Amino acid sequence: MNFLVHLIYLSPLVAGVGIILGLPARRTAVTAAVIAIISALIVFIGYDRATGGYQFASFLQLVADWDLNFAAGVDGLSATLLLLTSIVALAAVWLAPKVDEGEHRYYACILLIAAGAAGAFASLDLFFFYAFHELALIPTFLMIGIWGSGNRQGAAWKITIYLSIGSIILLIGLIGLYLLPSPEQRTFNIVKLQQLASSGAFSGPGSRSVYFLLLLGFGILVSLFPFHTWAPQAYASAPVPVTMLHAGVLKKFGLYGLLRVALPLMPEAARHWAWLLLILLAGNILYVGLATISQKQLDLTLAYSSVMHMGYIFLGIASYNVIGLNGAALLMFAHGLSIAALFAMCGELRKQTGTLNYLDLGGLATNMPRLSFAFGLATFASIGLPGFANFASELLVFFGAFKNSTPGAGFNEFQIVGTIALWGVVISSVYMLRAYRAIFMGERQARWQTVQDMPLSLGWAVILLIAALLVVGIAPRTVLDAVEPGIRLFVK
Amino acid sequence: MSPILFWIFVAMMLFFGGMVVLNRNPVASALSLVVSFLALAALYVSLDAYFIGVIQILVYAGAVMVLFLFIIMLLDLKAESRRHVNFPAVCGGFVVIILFIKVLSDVCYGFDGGNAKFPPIAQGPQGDVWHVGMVLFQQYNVALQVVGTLILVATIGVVILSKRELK
Amino acid sequence: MNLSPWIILFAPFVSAVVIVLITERFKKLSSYISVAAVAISFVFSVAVFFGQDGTASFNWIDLGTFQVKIGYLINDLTRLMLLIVTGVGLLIHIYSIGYMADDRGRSRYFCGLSLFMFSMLGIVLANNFIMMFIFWELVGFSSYLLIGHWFYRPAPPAAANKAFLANRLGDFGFMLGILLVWSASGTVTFDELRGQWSTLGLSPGFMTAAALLIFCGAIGKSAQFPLHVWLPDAMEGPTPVSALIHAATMVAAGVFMLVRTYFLFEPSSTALGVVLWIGLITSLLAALMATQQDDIKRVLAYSTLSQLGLMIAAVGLGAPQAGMFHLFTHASFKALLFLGAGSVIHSLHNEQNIWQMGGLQKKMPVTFWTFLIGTLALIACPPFAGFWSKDDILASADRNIPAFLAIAAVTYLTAFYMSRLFVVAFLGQPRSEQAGHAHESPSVMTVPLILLSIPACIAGFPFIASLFIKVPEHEGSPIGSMAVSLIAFAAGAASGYYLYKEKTKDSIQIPLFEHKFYIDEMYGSLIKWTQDLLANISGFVDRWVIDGTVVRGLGGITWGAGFALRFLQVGNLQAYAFLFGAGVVLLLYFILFGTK
Amino acid sequence: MVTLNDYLFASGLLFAIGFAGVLLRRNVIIIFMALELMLNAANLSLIGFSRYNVHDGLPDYNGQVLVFFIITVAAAEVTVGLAIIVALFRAKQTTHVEDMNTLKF
Amino acid sequence: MTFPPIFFELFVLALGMLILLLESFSVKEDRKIFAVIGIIGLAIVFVFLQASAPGPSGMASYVVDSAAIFFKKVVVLTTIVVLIMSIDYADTIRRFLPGGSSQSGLGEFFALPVLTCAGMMWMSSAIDFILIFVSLELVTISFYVLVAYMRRNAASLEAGVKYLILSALSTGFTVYGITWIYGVTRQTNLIEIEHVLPSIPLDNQPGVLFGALLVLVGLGFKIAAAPFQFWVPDVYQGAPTPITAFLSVGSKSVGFIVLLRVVQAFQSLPAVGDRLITAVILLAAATLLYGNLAALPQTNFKRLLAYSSIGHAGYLLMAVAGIGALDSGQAVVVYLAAYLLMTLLSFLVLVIVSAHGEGDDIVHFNGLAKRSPFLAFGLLVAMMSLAGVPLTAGFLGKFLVFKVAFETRQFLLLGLGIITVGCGFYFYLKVVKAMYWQPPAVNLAAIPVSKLSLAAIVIMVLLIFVLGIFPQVALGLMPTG
Repeated sequence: MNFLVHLIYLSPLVAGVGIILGLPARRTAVTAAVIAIISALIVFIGYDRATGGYQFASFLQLVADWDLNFAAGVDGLSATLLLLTSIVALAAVWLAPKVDEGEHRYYACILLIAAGAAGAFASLDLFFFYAFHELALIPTFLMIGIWGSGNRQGAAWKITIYLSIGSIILLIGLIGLYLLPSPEQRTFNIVKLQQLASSGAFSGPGSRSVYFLLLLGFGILVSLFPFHTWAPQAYASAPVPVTMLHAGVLKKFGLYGLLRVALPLMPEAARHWAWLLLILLAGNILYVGLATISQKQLDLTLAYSSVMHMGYIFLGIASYNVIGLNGAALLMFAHGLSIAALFAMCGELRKQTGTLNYLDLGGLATNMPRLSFAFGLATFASIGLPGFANFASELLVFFGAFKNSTPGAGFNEFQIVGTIALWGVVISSVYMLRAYRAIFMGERQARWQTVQDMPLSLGWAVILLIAALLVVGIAPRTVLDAVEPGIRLFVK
Repeated sequence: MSPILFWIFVAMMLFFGGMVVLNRNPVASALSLVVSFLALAALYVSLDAYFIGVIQILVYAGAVMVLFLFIIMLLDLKAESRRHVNFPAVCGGFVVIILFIKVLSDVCYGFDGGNAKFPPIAQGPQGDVWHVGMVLFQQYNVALQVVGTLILVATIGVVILSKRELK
Repeated sequence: MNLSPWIILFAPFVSAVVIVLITERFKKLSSYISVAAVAISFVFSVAVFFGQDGTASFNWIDLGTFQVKIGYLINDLTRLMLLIVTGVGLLIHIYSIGYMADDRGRSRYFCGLSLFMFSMLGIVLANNFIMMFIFWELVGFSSYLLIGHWFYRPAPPAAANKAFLANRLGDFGFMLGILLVWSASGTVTFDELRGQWSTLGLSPGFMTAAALLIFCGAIGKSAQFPLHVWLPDAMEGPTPVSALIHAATMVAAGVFMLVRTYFLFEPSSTALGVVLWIGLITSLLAALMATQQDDIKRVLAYSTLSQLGLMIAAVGLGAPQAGMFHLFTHASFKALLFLGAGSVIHSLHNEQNIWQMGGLQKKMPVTFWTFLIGTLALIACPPFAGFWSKDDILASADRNIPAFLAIAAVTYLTAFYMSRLFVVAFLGQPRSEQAGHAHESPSVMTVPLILLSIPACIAGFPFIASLFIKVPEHEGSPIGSMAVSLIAFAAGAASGYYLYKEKTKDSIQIPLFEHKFYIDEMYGSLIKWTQDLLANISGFVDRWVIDGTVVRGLGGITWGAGFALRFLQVGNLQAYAFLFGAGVVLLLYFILFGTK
Repeated sequence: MVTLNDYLFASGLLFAIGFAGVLLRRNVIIIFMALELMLNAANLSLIGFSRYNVHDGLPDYNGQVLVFFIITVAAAEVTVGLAIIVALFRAKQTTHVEDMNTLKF
Repeated sequence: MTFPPIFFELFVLALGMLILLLESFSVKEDRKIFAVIGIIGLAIVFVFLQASAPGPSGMASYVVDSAAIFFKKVVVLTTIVVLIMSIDYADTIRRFLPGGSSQSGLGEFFALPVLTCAGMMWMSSAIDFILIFVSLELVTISFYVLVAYMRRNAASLEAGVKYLILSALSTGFTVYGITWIYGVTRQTNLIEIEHVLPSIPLDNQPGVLFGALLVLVGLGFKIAAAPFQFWVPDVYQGAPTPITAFLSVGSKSVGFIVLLRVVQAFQSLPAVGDRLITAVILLAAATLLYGNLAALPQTNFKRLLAYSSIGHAGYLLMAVAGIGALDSGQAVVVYLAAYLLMTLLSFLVLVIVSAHGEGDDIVHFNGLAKRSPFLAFGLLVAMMSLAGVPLTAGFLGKFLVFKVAFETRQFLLLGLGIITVGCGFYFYLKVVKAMYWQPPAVNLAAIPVSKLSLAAIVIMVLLIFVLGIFPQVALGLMPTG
């Protein structure tokens, strides 16, 4: 069964290469995505929640004296994220528009991005964990530059340089992490690393600075305030599939890294830096939230909102208890789906109307009932309406933040930030509702008479995403029961 | 060798070395270079390095200088017309050089035993040509082969670079 | 275990899902499905009403130390609410079939209704705070849907947003309160909390804070001052919606929640005081505003506000039962009034201005009479339902003179503006040609009116009411309070009648009331000067400072450095030689003499 | 009494003079001569050292061998170098360094 | 079967002479044959090198350790690729040579690299300053000739002169440095020096340090370390492109092996060794910054590669500075292997494109992805690897270098590394941008690629990925230590 895990990232990878070498683009891509999602589903369902731990694991030793392996395997968290990846990837490939020139390159790039994300989530080895993620960098650069919209070149440059710097910082941090234990203990194997952690190999004096590097590196990749400015422009002008994959999946890599590497290995350092993280994430929620309100265009609004919502996940991580961390994990999943759906439909709107400016649009629901219905669902999902996974996870995040307090006492920093985050829910409903109303409701301008409803291909993709959201939202245990044991392992 | 001679030769060497740099007429420079090298050869001899001294005279004064002069004639370079002197450059150059000399002197005079007398050497049966030859052909055989290659390459290079019409 | 609560809860949900997924295209079918669902819920509610107490739940989220439960809690309160919600709901569903007969979005509408019933019943059944909060939010969502039903008009979407945001504001406090309660007690289940809360030995300040934050939820949902502004605008929705959600059930949820969690307020007199005065202020303001409105539905809306204020005040007075009693009666007659108004508007082709009506007595008798009953019930005319419940509230305030006077004033004003409404809208001559051609509505609409007027008449009599609710028997002098309320009622009704008899236009002009004390305007500028300003500032900072200056600046500096460095590469051989030598010397100096 | 330091310092000065020539003269051929001066300066101190590092009554001949090689290499270098200069002169009619700055930045 | 190791050089030497002889006796054969002969011969040498194992050489000045063998392989490979390029470049050469026949001067152009290769091989085994000096000069002098080879091309000659003068200058410093080391230690053999050093009197430490620094300067010139790198951009731009590639890979790598040996030798005396390390760190910092920053505004691809080769010298120096760490040598080796692949690959593509295009500016690569996707992809891979994208060889190199730097606590260099890597992404992707974003220039004609070059490109692309994905292959190149 272990090959299934490899299938999840190898099928897009191989398909991507194959497409470059000249296989029929779309058919291959869809096939690969379907294979990936099926195997991801099997892995997710087949993951034995009772025993927990890493399953479907397989190791291929590469360098003995570094203990560097090509290792893949899943625990609940990565199984969830792999599922997310393959869902979004399928959706992205499915709704990819007709490309007149360089179709092969287009699909290959999508697949490579997906493969990069999946590989990073599936990998149990620090080296490849890092390597796979950065694999997606160049395809993103190419796609934004070639098929982007608006100021695409500027956006492509900014995201690429910014992320490359972020990841080099991260790389140095990881190297530091690798060098922390005594020479004979050093290993890239994440499983062994976590066993080492219990023996206190990472509690040395260096651990705090290493954790800081990791926090910085991962933070940049997740657009942690104030390192977030690469995100809005890039997401606004990237082609839809890229935005879906990047905002929905790839961005989660940083958070995944924190949950998988930084927190379990260096709990003491994590608690030590919690205050910093709290301040920054408050910036994400409050400051970026307000900035979102001031946006005048749908794509920018969505992009900013995706930056803002990272704040909640960081809050769950910062609170560092079972509730908060589970909330963070679940929210990664939920946000990935909802933002992907939103961007997908945003792209359709752009195609239909050529503008995303609130002043130009309005009353489109008359022409596009299906789109507006789906968009409404996604909107309310993203502002945390019960029934969608986002609500359950945000709920957990809040409770997690309030867990770190002495009963009946005054507010400590966690509760203050938690309150801010709670206010963020109001903020996000302000801008999302305004956006929805400005675009779909109210009087329809004459020039939108001819706008068509969304095509079926997009429809299916969106249904896939939203259905997943609803299922997990109504029955969160499907995910949480898988994630929880892994988290309980390192949270005392 | 008596210090007087030593200082004379040193003075010659340095003076004509300086002339090489200062003369605006290339021919004059070349000739002062020869003289400077002759003095240098004398210093070698003063250090009991007769073989090297001879080589010095043969190779430099003999071959290299002729080559230089020949080329100068060939291109018939006139005396360098007095162009505007780029003062910042010159000053900078001098600063660099002065500093370099400073470092050098510090190092030299810090050198342990540098002020002691040269240890005496016994006049063995063989001249130093013999000794040099032994070292050269035994220890540094490889180097010798390399130099051979080097000269081959140099020859080809010169042919390629200066032959008027390549076949 | 007892299945019926689950059936009550999920029947409407199923119908909503079915409508969305399958019958969206078949409008009639959808409506029937939805009605059927409510009917089922109603039947089972009756069954539950005669059943016994109970509670059960399952884990929605289970993280070992922390569980979120979905479950039901059945006691007298639940029973009563179930009956009100499903009963009124059923009638209004039926009514809607007629009212929305020729609306394109019928399926959407009924789907919304079912969703609302689901959420509302969820609130009623909830046995813990989190579950209540979940459905609390869902109720807000469905009301958003229904208010915005006519999305292609300019006004409804605005109203919908306003409603949702106001609720979100309330819920912010509500959730915060829940979190505080939980972080203090470690549980969110009502039963456990009722047992522990006062025994936890928490500081009074903390308990007050927690209670008031919880109360914020009620402020938002029950449209209390200062978040009352959304309710009048919500009248942009279809009239049955106004009747169901914004008169009978959803807005009452706040009161219900207060009663449900009364044990949180009991220990803190401060909290109760705040609750009381919020209620009274709302009630007074609303009543005053109502006197100057010309839109029939808005008048009703403001009266709803003030009645809700009374209920809240009742809780604040420490008489939750009285509050519930009024909620119970109010649900029936206010729904009746709205539906009556609805049938008027329906037959006058969406004419809502009362000054365009008049002379409807002959043309729509059923509507006329039922509306009269509703009015009498509302203005506390004995022996109609409203009289009894309002009197209970008044009576429970007999220790608190200011409150007592306030309530009396509200009673007077209510009588005044309702009689104004009734006189202007129904009596006299038709003042427009729609009013001229008005005709009675179809039976599917009139039957609910008749059915609703029955409880409006009789529900108040103690011997009937006590079947449903523990009617508080209050010591002190019921006679006194009764007298006051009678006087207030008589005075109000009389003045209203004589002032507006045979008038064609309003003879009194009080802009302050007409413009709702300019509260909307104030909020407008408040938002403009706080939120929007901050938003624009941070937007600007993000665009031009963080991104424009810092990020680009760093990039630019780097690039500039590179550009400058290139000029070392001047191409002149001697320059290179010089730099070379300089490099050598620097290196030598630094290493030989610089480092030790 | 003449000591090693005197030789070393003399050679150092010669080296400096050569370096000065490289920095100050514009004519490539002269610069090239100056470079020769630098090499010879090195030779001088080499010989000095080899004379100084006496073991069993003989100077250390490695130094002299190195000098031998340096001289040889220098000669070869000169030939090639002059050839290049000639070629350059043929192409651009100049041996001045200012005149060759087409490649820059 | 195995030869005495010295035979490899002799074989290569013989090969070079063979080509010369053929050249002088052949009448009208196509001279490109000679290049092919050279390639085949070198390939044979490579095979034997692969088979050969470290062992005693029987000579004091000449060593055969794994490093030596590795670097010999590197230079042989480089020479092979250079010859391949030269074939594509031959037409350009002819244009700038005064020749009666259309073949004139080609034979030598193919022969000289082979002879140079022999010199580099000697250099990579040399552990005696005399041998080092001589072989270094062999390499240098042949490069004088090669750089200035295109007599009719002023740029080539100018590059030649610049290289000539500056290189001679650096030689002067090197020799003077060797003098001082010899004077203090009485030795020219590195191993001896390592033994003697700890026992030298305190007063002489400045002397030996002085010498070591001057040698460092000379080597720094060869490996293009700032502030001795000024010749690099000009010479790279002026020289014939294959020679540029040869310079930037061949002479740099042998420079590094010598540097490693020297620095290693001086570690035996901490007082000197540590300061030497400090010097290396300074050079590394300057080089990193200069190479990567100055590359940002470049518009000429050849010059860009020049700056990038400076930048990479910086990363390599980082590794050298970490010589205290166990596997710094390994880091250098792996980095050089990666550097060899990606640099040669980019130069190969450059030669092909500029041979069929207008020139070697970045704009001339516009729309290459549409003109000939294969070349574009090759260059894309090269650029990714140069920028250090994971799963390519370049990343592995950077990873090792940073690891070594972190182990030896060089946080200054690591900090600079963050900046420079960012810059690297910028200017390498500028080329990618030109190829993939920009519309092609007027002529959309696909560029023909000779079988040989095609094979070379494919092999190198594959190798880049293999090294990147299976580090053990790269690490196997040279065992730790």
